[in-house]
Amino acid sequence: MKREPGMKALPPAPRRPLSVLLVLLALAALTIASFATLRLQWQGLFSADAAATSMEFLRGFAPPETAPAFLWKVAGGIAETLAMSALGTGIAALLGLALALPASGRFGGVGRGFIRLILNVLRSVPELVWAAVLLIAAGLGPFAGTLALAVHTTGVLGRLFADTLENESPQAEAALRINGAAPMAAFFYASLPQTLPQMMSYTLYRWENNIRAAAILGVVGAGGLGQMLKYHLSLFQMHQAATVILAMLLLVALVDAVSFGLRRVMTR
Amino acid sequence: MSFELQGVSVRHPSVAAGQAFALSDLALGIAQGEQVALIGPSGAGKTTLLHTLACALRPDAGGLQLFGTDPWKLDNAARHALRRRLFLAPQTPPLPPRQRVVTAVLAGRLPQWSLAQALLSLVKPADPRAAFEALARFNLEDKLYHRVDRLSGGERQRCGMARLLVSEAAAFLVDEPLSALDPTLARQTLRVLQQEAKARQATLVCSLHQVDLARQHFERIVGLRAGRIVFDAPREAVSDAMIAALYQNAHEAVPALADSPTPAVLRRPATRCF
Amino acid sequence: MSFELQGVSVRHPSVAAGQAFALSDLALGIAQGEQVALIGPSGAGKTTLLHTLACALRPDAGGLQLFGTDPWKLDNAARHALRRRLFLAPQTPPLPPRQRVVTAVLAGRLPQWSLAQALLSLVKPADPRAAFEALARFNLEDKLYHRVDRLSGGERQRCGMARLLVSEAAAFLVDEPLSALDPTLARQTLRVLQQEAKARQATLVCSLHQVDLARQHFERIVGLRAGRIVFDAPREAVSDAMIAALYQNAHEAVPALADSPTPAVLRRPATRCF
Amino acid sequence: QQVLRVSAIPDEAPTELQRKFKPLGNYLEQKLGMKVEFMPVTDYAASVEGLINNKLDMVWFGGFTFVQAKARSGGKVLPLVQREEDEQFKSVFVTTDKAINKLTDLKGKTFSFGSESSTSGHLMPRYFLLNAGINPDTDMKRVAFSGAHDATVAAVSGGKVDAGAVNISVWEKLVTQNKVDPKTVRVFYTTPGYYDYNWSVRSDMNPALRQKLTEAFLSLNKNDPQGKEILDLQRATRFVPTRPENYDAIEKAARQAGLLK
Amino acid sequence: MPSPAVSLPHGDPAWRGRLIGTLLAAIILWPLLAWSEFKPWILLDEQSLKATGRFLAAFFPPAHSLDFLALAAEATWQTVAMATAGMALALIGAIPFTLIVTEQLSVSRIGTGRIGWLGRTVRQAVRWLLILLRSVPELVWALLFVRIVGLGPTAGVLAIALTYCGMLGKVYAEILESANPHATRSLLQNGGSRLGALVYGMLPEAASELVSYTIYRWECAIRGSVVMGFVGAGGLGQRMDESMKMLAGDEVCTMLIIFVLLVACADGVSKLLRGRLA
Ligand SMILES: Nc1ncnc2c1ncn2[C@@H]1O[C@H](COP(=O)(O)OP(=O)(O)OP(=O)(O)O)[C@@H](O)[C@H]1O
Ligand SMILES: Nc1ncnc2c1ncn2[C@@H]1O[C@H](COP(=O)(O)OP(=O)(O)OP(=O)(O)O)[C@@H](O)[C@H]1O
Ligand SMILES: [Mg+2]
Ligand SMILES: [Mg+2]
Repeated sequence: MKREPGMKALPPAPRRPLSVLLVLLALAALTIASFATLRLQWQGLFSADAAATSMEFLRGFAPPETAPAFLWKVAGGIAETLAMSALGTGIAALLGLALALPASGRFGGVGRGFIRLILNVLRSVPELVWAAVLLIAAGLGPFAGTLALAVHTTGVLGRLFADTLENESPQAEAALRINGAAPMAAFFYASLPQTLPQMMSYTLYRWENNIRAAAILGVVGAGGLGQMLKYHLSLFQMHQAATVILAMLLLVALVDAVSFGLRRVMTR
Repeated sequence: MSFELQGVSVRHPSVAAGQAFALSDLALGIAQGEQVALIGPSGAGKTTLLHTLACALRPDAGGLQLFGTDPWKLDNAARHALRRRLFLAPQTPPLPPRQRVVTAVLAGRLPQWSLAQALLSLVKPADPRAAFEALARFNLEDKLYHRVDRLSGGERQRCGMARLLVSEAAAFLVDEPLSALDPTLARQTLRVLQQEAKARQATLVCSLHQVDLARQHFERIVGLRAGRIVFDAPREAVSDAMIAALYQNAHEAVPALADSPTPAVLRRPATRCF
Repeated sequence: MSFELQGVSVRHPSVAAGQAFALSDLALGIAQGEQVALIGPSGAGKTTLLHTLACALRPDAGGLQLFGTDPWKLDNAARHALRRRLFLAPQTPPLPPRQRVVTAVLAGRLPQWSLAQALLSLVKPADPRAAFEALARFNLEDKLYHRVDRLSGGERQRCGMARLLVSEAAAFLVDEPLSALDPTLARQTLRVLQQEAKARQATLVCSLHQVDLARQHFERIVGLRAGRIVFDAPREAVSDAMIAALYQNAHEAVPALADSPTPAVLRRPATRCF
Repeated sequence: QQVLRVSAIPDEAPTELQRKFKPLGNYLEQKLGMKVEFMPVTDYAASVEGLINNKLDMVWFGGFTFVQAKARSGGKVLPLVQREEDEQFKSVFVTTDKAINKLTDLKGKTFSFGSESSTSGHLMPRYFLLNAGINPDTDMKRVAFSGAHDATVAAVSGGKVDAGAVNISVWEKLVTQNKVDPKTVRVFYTTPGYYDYNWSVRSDMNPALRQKLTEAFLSLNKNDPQGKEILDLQRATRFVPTRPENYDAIEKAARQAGLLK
Repeated sequence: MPSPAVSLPHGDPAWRGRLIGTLLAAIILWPLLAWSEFKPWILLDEQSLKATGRFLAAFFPPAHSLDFLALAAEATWQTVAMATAGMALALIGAIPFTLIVTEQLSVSRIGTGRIGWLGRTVRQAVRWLLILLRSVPELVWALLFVRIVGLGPTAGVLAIALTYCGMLGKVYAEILESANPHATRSLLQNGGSRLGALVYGMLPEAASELVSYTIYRWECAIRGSVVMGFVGAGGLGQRMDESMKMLAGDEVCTMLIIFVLLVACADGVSKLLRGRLA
């Protein structure tokens, strides 16, 4: 039976909400205002000697220092960096997950607001300030560095995890809860497996960041690659700095590969 | 009585007040241990009704009694405790991809488990034998340790049914359990559901599109159309004409409706999307 | 010939080499404009076969010809261009939640659109009338501007079919299009699909669990079981016994199989999950 | 050239530096007849790179940073003037630990320097430690770089570092401002004097301008109100001319300590 | 009712892997704890608590002299402007890189699960470029840009743009990969173009996550102090570092409050956009 749909009036399209448009316009205005007020000077970038200057700068790094004694020091730095960053990030991931549950509104709006405020404060306080506070609380050494990383990263991961949980489609968890499962159990059986790859990726990405974290670790005398880099760059010892940068690059690539591999295993 | 509805009207949370109800003014009573088939055209409100029975949707009006109490008069904790006695198997089983069949099935036990048990079972399945036996009743035992996103459509649906079997509910609300199954398997699955309900003295409410199966296997049939109960009768009383009427008008006679614009078309949904 | 398979064997990418094929040694030819029903028990490989025909799975062995060329001998771009002439409607409608119906339907036009058109259509639907008319053929025109996650199961399925209607493919591969539809609507939907295929001279391959519908509406029926073609015959030649045999053994006779342990159970899947 | 771009190593807060610089900048604008702009940085290395890459014209360097700039530019940096005090600058070693009374007591202790590029907070203390037979990298339990003299004092007085090395002028400032209790935190070693801070320019600067700059600094005088304000802010009695050779000792120390290669 | 005819396959095939994984993790954890001298109890030491308390007491009351507030307000705008400009430039680079790297959008992957050699090579190259961009420390970028464009905000904005381009590109790609691929895959299988599949299949799923992350990065750019301070570009982060080094607790406190307010603002925008856009 053939119907004549053309006879039927096409319903008018619903109006779009203005708020999104307004926010987008505001963001565009902010961007334009930013560029306008900063008085950026691009001519330096496109001038003829920019390329020559950068080449000269880069050439300063070659060749990287390869004296065995120095390589040993770098190896020590790698170990220390890995230990601090892995432990700091691991602690932060656990705490962040614990805080993300209330922060994603699972225990009501008040809890959400309060925990989000705490998370905001945790990550608004820069690592350097945490380092100073923890230097006083825990003394010099990698422990203070680890904690400084952990505290700041908790704020970051807590927020990212909470957003991920809020963005996730809730059907699977709702199905379990309708059948009477406790909220936490339903979370572990439905939402967590759905969001785990994303959370894993954020955690590993923060780990990368923490590997590079430099300033804080120097302040608490924790050493590691970041501190070595700052030291050698400050003293214009470019060859040594080059070795440290290469080591960092390797570590970051390693974490990137781990992230890639885990994601493969988990999402394929 | 397992379920008792009086003048229940339901609107989905996203639908603005003042718009049409998905279910209007429903009256229905289902005794404990009864087996009821729910039939009706697509969009009639079958899923909505099952969700209402499962306390997953709050009626906007009318009285709902569940095992003799009004769940929406209880506090949250008590209502949630009540939900343990129900099992709702949704139309498309929302299983997290990458979960394994054994975990997905054992999730039916969650209401009975403590959090520690639940977590432990994620690491090492608590009772793989129960999951295995439940799956075996649907010929799916060989997929026990497979990932759910690597199952075929019918296998996934049976996985959802197996979850029902391991649960300890006293009322099963099953939404189109046979949609992705072949005829033989559909019959087998329905038989298992009915046997299980009978064995535990559980109530079974099952929405179906297979009218013949509904009429063969269920004593009582409820016909739903446009949010209202059209008939609610023992199977002997359901005639072919009633069935034809239930499904007929909504679609076949549309050209007739088309002349008078349906209000639904004029209604603007309050959706926000791109 | 639209499709021509010779000795095709297929394994899903996640399945380790050496394990059983999901389709083994299939031979099948489907002429342009032909309409074929694909039936078989759950897990038989219907979805897998449709994916293979749509170049969405690469055969591990055998020759596949699509409109006279072997797609897997072409380079990526050419093969992708070939895919535009096919439309695969998956078993569960692939609709992102929160998308609006009109957008989801018009996505069927994507292969024909330039990027600019596609982006523009997100802001202001390019051809809402086309979507409206496609939906109207499934009685869904009043949901044009609704969000897809607020549709009922059957409505969502019809939304997926409407996408097929707006596409410009020359071959429709439809995976269980009727699973969530009531009998009347199922018949109507099938009719629309067949009319549309006929009108465009398009090939239609449709997997179904409704054997009666398949036998009523399709000239040619292919029976699939355990990854093999059991029969491929005009409908007159398909007897009830053949149908019974197709569905029978796999499930009903399980107790008989039980004595000899099936290899599938002993096989450990190489899955990695939590 | 219309603008004289000036900066300073951030051994104090750049805001503080900016405050200190304001009257001096006005004074120089008067004397030179050109605009003077102060560009604060938070990293020592940036001021060095800025000067030798022609992005800055005059910088307030420490002794060590001057030596670095000279080495990195191939000798194209000239010191103009310095405070009288900078001819005999000193560092102090402070501690709260009663058991620490001389440099050799620092073996196996934790210790904090200031910034890596600081003369008085790192280079000279390290040099004198090495002379006393203590290699901070191997003989001490742990070495930190607090980044600033004030922070070093805070770490020591908080009891979280056994000892630290600071610039004598910052130490005296903190004591007079009562920011630190000299009874709990005490100085146990004061280094011999060395040449420190100076105002440096590139050697290719217009000689007339250079001449004018030098004269402007030298003519600052505690007797007139403007001069007094400037000199007080700079914590100087007066400015005196200086020469590159004054810093040869620092350069030698830096090479010995392995900080300059 | 047929009782389960076949016997339960003995043992969970994943169990051994999990056990080994746990053991390995425990074995790795030990040296980590040792190297980082993990002794949390010293935090509870009475003297430490007292010292921390004294230190934190200096944070109150927050600095609120007019001079300082004016300075802070100027620094705040500078910060916001630099962060916004840096992010805008970073996005210009990050978006195309994301599209290249995301495997779910690969056409050659359909049907085989493997990506063609050309795709693989290009992807790998871009991945390395992204690694390079984000693992070269900010200090090195800063040193380079001081040479090229001199001190001031230009160098800071450029350094943000380059580093953040690397981070955004990577994380965006991972977000897209984590989204439910069903809709995207279906569009691609029916002959849709990569970008079509992206906007019609992926973005509706992933837009909210992308917005969350972008806003978070913007926050980071606001806090980022290393480069800003280095090139003398000013801004809140730099002021905060200075005040911290000088132990001016009250100033630190005021700036922390500004940070928290800015971050809360960003959170609000993020929530609004996520609710509406997706
Ligand atoms: N989440 C929702 N928000 C708003 N409206 C909804 C929602 N879900 C369903 N509806 C609408 O409510 C009505 C009843 O839907 P319901 O899902 O109960 O139908 P159904 O009988 O289960 O149909 P089907 O057989 O197609 O599954 C339909 O018109 C549908 O569009
Ligand atoms: N992604 C996958 N990875 C591995 N195995 C799969 C995958 N999808 C399906 N299979 C397996 O391949 C076989 C055939 O599956 P297919 O989906 O083709 O069945 P079907 O005939 O469509 O069944 P149904 O009617 O239940 O949809 C089944 O045994 C199934 O478990
Ligand atoms: Mg339904
Ligand atoms: Mg299928």
